[in-house]
Amino acid sequence: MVKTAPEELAFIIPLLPALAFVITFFFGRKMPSGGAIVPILAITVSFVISLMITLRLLANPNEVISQSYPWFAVLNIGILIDPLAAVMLSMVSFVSLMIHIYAVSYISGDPGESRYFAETALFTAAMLSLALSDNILQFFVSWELVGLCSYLLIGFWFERPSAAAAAKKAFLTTRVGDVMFLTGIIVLTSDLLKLAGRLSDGTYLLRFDEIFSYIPQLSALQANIFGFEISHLTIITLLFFGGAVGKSGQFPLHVWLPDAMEGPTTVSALIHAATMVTAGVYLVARTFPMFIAAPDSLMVVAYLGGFTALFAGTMGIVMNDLKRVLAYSTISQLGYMMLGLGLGSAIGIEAVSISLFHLINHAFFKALLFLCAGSVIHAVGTQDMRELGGLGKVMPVTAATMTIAALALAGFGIPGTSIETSGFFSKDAIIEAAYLFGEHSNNWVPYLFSIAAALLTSIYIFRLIFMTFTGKPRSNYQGHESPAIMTIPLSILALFALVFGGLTKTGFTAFLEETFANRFVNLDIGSLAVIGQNELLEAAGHEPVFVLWLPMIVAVAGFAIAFMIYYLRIIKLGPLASMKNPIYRLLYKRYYQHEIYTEFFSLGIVYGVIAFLLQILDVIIDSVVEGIGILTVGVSEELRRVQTGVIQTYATGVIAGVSLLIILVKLIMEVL
Amino acid sequence: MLPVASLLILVPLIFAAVTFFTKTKDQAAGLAFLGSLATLGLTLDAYLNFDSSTAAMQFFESIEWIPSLGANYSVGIDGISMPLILLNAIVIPFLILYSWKEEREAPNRFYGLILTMQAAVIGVFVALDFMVFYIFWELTLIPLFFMVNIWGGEKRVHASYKFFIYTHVASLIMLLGIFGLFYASWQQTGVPTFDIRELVAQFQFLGSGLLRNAIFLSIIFGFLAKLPTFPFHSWLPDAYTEAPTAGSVLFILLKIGGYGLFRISLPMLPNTGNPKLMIMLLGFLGAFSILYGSLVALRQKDLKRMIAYSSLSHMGYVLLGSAGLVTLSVSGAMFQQFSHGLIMSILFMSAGVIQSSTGTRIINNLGGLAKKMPRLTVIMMIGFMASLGLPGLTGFIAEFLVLAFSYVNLPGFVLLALLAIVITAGYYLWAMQRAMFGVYNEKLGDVRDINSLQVFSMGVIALLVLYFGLNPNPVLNMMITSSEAIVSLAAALGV
Amino acid sequence: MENLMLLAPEIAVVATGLIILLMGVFMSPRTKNVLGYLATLGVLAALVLTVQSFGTEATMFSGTVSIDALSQFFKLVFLAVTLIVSVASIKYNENSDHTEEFYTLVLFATLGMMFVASANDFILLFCAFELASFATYALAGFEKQNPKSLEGAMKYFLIGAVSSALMLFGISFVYGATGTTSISTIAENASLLAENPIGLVAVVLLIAGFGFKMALVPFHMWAPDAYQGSPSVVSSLLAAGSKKMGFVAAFRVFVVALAALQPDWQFTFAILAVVTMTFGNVIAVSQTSVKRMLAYSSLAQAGYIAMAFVVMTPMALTGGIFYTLAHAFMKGGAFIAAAAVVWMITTQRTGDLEVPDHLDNFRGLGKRMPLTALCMTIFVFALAGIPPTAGFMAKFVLFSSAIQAGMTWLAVIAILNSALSLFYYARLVRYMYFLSPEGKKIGLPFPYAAALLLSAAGVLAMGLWPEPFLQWAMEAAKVLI
Amino acid sequence: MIPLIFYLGLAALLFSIGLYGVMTHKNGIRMIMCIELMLNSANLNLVAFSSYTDTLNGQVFAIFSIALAAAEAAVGFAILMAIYRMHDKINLDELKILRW
Repeated sequence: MVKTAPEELAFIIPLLPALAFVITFFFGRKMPSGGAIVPILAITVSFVISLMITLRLLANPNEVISQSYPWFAVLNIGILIDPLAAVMLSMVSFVSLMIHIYAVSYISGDPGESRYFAETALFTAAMLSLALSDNILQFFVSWELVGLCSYLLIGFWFERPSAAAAAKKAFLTTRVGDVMFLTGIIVLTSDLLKLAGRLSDGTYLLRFDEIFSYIPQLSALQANIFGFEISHLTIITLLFFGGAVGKSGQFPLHVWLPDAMEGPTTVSALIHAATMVTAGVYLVARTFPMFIAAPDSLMVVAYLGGFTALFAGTMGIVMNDLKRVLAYSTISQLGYMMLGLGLGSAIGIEAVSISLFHLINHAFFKALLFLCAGSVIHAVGTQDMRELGGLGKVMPVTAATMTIAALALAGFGIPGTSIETSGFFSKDAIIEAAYLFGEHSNNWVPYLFSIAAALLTSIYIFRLIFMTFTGKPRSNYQGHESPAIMTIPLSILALFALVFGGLTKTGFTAFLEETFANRFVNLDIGSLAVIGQNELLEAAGHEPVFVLWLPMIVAVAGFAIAFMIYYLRIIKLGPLASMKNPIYRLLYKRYYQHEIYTEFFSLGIVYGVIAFLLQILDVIIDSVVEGIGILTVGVSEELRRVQTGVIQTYATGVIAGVSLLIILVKLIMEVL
Repeated sequence: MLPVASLLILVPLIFAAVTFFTKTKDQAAGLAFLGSLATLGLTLDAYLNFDSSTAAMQFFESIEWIPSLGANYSVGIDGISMPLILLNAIVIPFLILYSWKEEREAPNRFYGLILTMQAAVIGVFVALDFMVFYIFWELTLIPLFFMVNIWGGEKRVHASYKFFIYTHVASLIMLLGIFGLFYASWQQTGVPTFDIRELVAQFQFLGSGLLRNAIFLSIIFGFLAKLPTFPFHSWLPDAYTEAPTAGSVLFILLKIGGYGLFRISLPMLPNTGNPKLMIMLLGFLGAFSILYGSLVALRQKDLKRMIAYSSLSHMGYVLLGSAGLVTLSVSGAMFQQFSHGLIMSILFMSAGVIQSSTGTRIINNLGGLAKKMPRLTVIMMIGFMASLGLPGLTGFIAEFLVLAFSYVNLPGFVLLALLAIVITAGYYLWAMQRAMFGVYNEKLGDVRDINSLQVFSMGVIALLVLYFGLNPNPVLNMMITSSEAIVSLAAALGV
Repeated sequence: MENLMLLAPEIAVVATGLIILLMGVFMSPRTKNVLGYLATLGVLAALVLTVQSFGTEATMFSGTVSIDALSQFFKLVFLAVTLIVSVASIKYNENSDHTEEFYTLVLFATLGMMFVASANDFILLFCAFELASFATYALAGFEKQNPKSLEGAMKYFLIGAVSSALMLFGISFVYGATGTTSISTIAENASLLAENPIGLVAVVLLIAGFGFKMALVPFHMWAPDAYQGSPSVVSSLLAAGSKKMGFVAAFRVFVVALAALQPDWQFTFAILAVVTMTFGNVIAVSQTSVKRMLAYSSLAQAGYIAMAFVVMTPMALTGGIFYTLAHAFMKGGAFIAAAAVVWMITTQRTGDLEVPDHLDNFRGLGKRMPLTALCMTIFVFALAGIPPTAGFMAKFVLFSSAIQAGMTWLAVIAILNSALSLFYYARLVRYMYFLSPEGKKIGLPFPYAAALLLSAAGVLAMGLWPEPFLQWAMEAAKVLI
Repeated sequence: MIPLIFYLGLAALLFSIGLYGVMTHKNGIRMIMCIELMLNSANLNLVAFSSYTDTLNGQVFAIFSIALAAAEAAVGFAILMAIYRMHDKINLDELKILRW
């Protein structure tokens, strides 16, 4: 195995988990722990191969793996492992591995154990396939498959009506985004078909290199929408971004993610924190050359990302459910990643690296947060923070690791030293980039968003920590520390959350910047930016010192507020945090999105009005058809009375017929 | 060399005739199963000997029949018909297995009708002469009529008549179009012929644009009503819903409307008086059917009725892809026919199981069935997911090809159709949530999971959905070859 | 000296009729069954002779009788019907004291029809027409103890007599204007009639006369009653045979003799055809007596055949002529099937005895009389025009000719009518196969079985291998144009 | 010589009387008589035309037709007799078992 070149093993990365799915699905019930060992082994191998490939790429960034096989028509399936994909692959397989190990204990005893492992294995396969796809269609296919797995896993406890509803909601909401993504692919396909004319054999229409090579022409195509001349490239990228919005829980399609917490906590950790939800970010990063070449697209990304970061934070501070707080936190952090990508309009390719850097770090600490939450829930059996408290003493490992994760999330660290958590590096990099962007374009909105969100982040995560682990138990429960099979993954992840950022900071950026300049694609991001009318910064500017310190100050401030309210309890919120306060109510009701989306739009407009009207139309069409039938039978019943049975009538009929015919024919002949 | 095309009609027909005379259920089902296996074997033989790199007719046979009218018995198979024959040949044996253990009156007739239906449908697919084509076309009505009429649900009588007469009217109007084509060509060439390909080729030389429009529209009306598409679909919900499961599946396998579209209408389309208008018309009907079907399905309370409307929605893709007139969109439309046949078979089989084991089809009266029927749930889930276009399953390939490549010519309609995708997901998931998930509805009593024959038959079809979803090439390639021939015709005329 | 061999079929029929009449006088009711077989043999011989004489053309007896493709084709139609009827009647007349009368009447009616087909002179035409009519009047009222039979016969007779008066009146005008009764001579002088305003009146009167036999609305009103009331085998003869006599007479008189007045009768037939087919089909929908339903369906079929006069292309005439043969088999067979059911009901004394041909009595026929049910299914599907049957081929040729002639409206009406008819035909099939039977299974007597199989064979042969029949019909149509 | 139109007029009148009778009378015998009237009016036509066109066909036809009318009446009366035996009356408007 050692002697084989890694690229020949690349196909194994998604294939093994897929095989594991088949085996676990059919035979898992007969194996111990639902056959958990099969996916764990498979993912271990995947992880090892991913890591080998990543290391080789690190050594020689030009050694990207690119293999394509025809799929159907002009489309292909293939493997592309460039720095971007390599990082993603390693992270996904690693986190997935950790969570699988953790889940052996977490899920044990559940009757659906083997189903759980089968589905997570399938998810991992799909996610890995998404990461290494070399064309947009395969990307979309995997994208949908991870969506399916998310649906199945959220609805894992399908007997709970709330879980079934949440699964449906998740699928449908992301489906809205998916349709936009699909529309983008469709527009792209038809544009490429027009531009390429007749296809020669061996070209794969939707492979990334093929797409990227048409960027200038695509950008030149203009469409007129409501009187605005908009470049096709902008349309396509915005539609792609629409998909990302759905999958990555960005405003306004974020509503499914908090509800998705109905699934097992391990699922939340794997899918709804570390991997699947980042697929949207990965999509934008993957097609970054298109985004940067498309006028206005990155601005939209930046604004929406920044807004989401803030918006989700506001809801995070009022939630009482342990996992929901984390869910909003995830949305918020994904907003940061999007913001980071959006800042590419100023900082170019560096945006991909800072965003991906945050993605990776986030994966570690957010997975950790969820697993810790899972550990708590596993031990206590409730996830309402108002019923928890004082768990720090009972579950020291969990408490410690969760605190580390919280510090990483809040971005604690001292600038310029090495006493820094992973989150600090990546989040601060984004905030700093936002500052640069503001300076560059005199547009400070993204920066303000990001700073405000940082404060909220710190408040809600420490609120969570204090409410859960400090003080006295607020209800009766029997807590205990989780078994080693759960705490070991926690510890490993905690280690990564602490030091990964610091260890890889420099190398990471340089590594990822190679993504679009290698033997697969060789693009000049600078000139693409010109096509997109984006002015890039000449060189990385120097931020004032306070800019470097501000995120840290904000984080500490957040910590202090939470400390005072929830630990020391010297500030009483009282009426401020009651339903009487309209702002609190607005936040607690999550901005009434359920009412607007589900009840007003889906049930009201779509189901109640449009579908209803069409159903009436259907009844009308049907009635016409039925009416003809009823009419015929009715006419028949009446008309048969003509046949009276009286012979004189018959004779009269004959004679009247003769007379009438003579008159009628005469008339017709005259007229003609 | 075997006369495969003729045998494909004859074998099921002969087995059907014998099946009618069997006495017991096992005899009938067994014999019918043998017959369908023989057909499957023949089909596979044909498939393996099939050259998918040419659009030419293969396994061609022709015997003079009514020379004074120029009608011949001529049959053959090409890339348009092969996949559909394959679909029929594959699903029917499993359909028989699926329904083997069900109790019903007159099983000999039941299975005999299934095989008759198979023969008739294959007959339509292989016919190369309008006379033969029409004969088989009409023949398909009879087994379905009785299927619904005898073994159907409560309103079976009404539904069967409605279906029978409605589609018969449509067929007759199509027949008028065929007459027009026949005489116009006779007048043109002086030689009467009913040869489909010959007449279609002659079409462009005929009379005025108005005449060609009239011929085209009346012929395509027959196809559209059979497909069916909005607004000619009124027969569909009743017939699909009231039919017994096997009947619903036979309806699903009745892909003759779409087949006619590819075989006859599309090659004629560029030569009509107003090709642009026709394309717009077809595109609109297709796209609107997709949206309409899905929105109306959303409001259905009855599981089978919902699936029926969803079928309407899906057949819209066939029309939209055809109207797209790009090689791959037309191939997508063809593939949609194939895929739809497989997927809907699963769905109707699932709905049938639910009805027979719980006694109701009303979605809100069900609940939590996944607990009691895990095997069914898995298969039904595959069906639902395939139907809502999940990648990796056949539905996606078809929908993607249709949407992506129709967009080249008909962007507006494609966008209209795209709206339906979310709604499709909506009603399927809603049904899944209400019927299968949640707390088990104790009122339903003790329900049993599907028996092993049903698991096997539905499972194999589900696997095929997966297989062709991952590797559509075995059927898609021949479709592409054929649609290239169709489209190049249109391209040559600058449409 | 005329070559009497040309009239061999007619001679065979008349000789058989006379022999049967004579023999019957000396036979006991038990042995009279033989007469049925004898009649069948005679008809069969005539049939063979007719088929053999295909292709000969001659005129005889001072140009009053013409032997041509048209006459021979129709003789084939009549003889085929008579064959079926006489086979079936063997059972009907079992142990009857009047067997010889029945068969003689049937054979003489056939003779009348055959001469109508050959008539080339109005005198012969009228006489032959009346011969066939009188014989069938008597046949319709053959069941003297059955009030329905008598009522049907009375209605048939009275309307028939009025119609023949109308026809005679019309003929007198034609004769007056042209000065001759010979059809071929009238054709030469028809322009005289065309200029005369009386021409239209003559045409309509003649149409009324023939329309009575064809049962075109509004001259049809006797038909449902007579078909329902008469013994089923007689209904079969009336619907399948004597109806065609009206058509062949009309072909001869209008298409050949009165070609100059084509616009007049074309319009008349257009109105009649449309009204007849629609009326027949619509009313048939609500019938519960199968024979009455078949009667109304017979109206509709007459309406279809009348399209030939409207379209008037060679194809249309071919279609019309082909249709008459197809209809002979379909309708003849269907009435025989009804006869079998009536026989079953009266034998088993179960079900609705008041109306023995009630739809309810057909319940579960597939189980009680499988062969009858199967054949009935073939017949009604053929009547509905479902392939691959004679009815389909006939409609195919006829309707398509309307399209050919550019009369799309007519074709559309006909097609919609045809679709409507499917409703009541399918209902009958549903009763036969898919409702549970109300009585025991019963063995089908051989004569009925043979007659049914004969007709079914005819229906299927014409559907599956229509070429020879089409050729004959085309030849016949050539005579007209 | 009496003009042809007089014969024709008379014939038409007779014919109309016959028609009227058929439409209005209920008695079977009267109806048959009316039909005879109609047939004879046609015969009158034929004979008149025969005389005016100098051909014999018309007269021959008339003779045939008279014979046929007799036969017709025979058949008709036979059926009527049977009806009379069964119902004891010959009012034909009461024969309406068969209708609709």
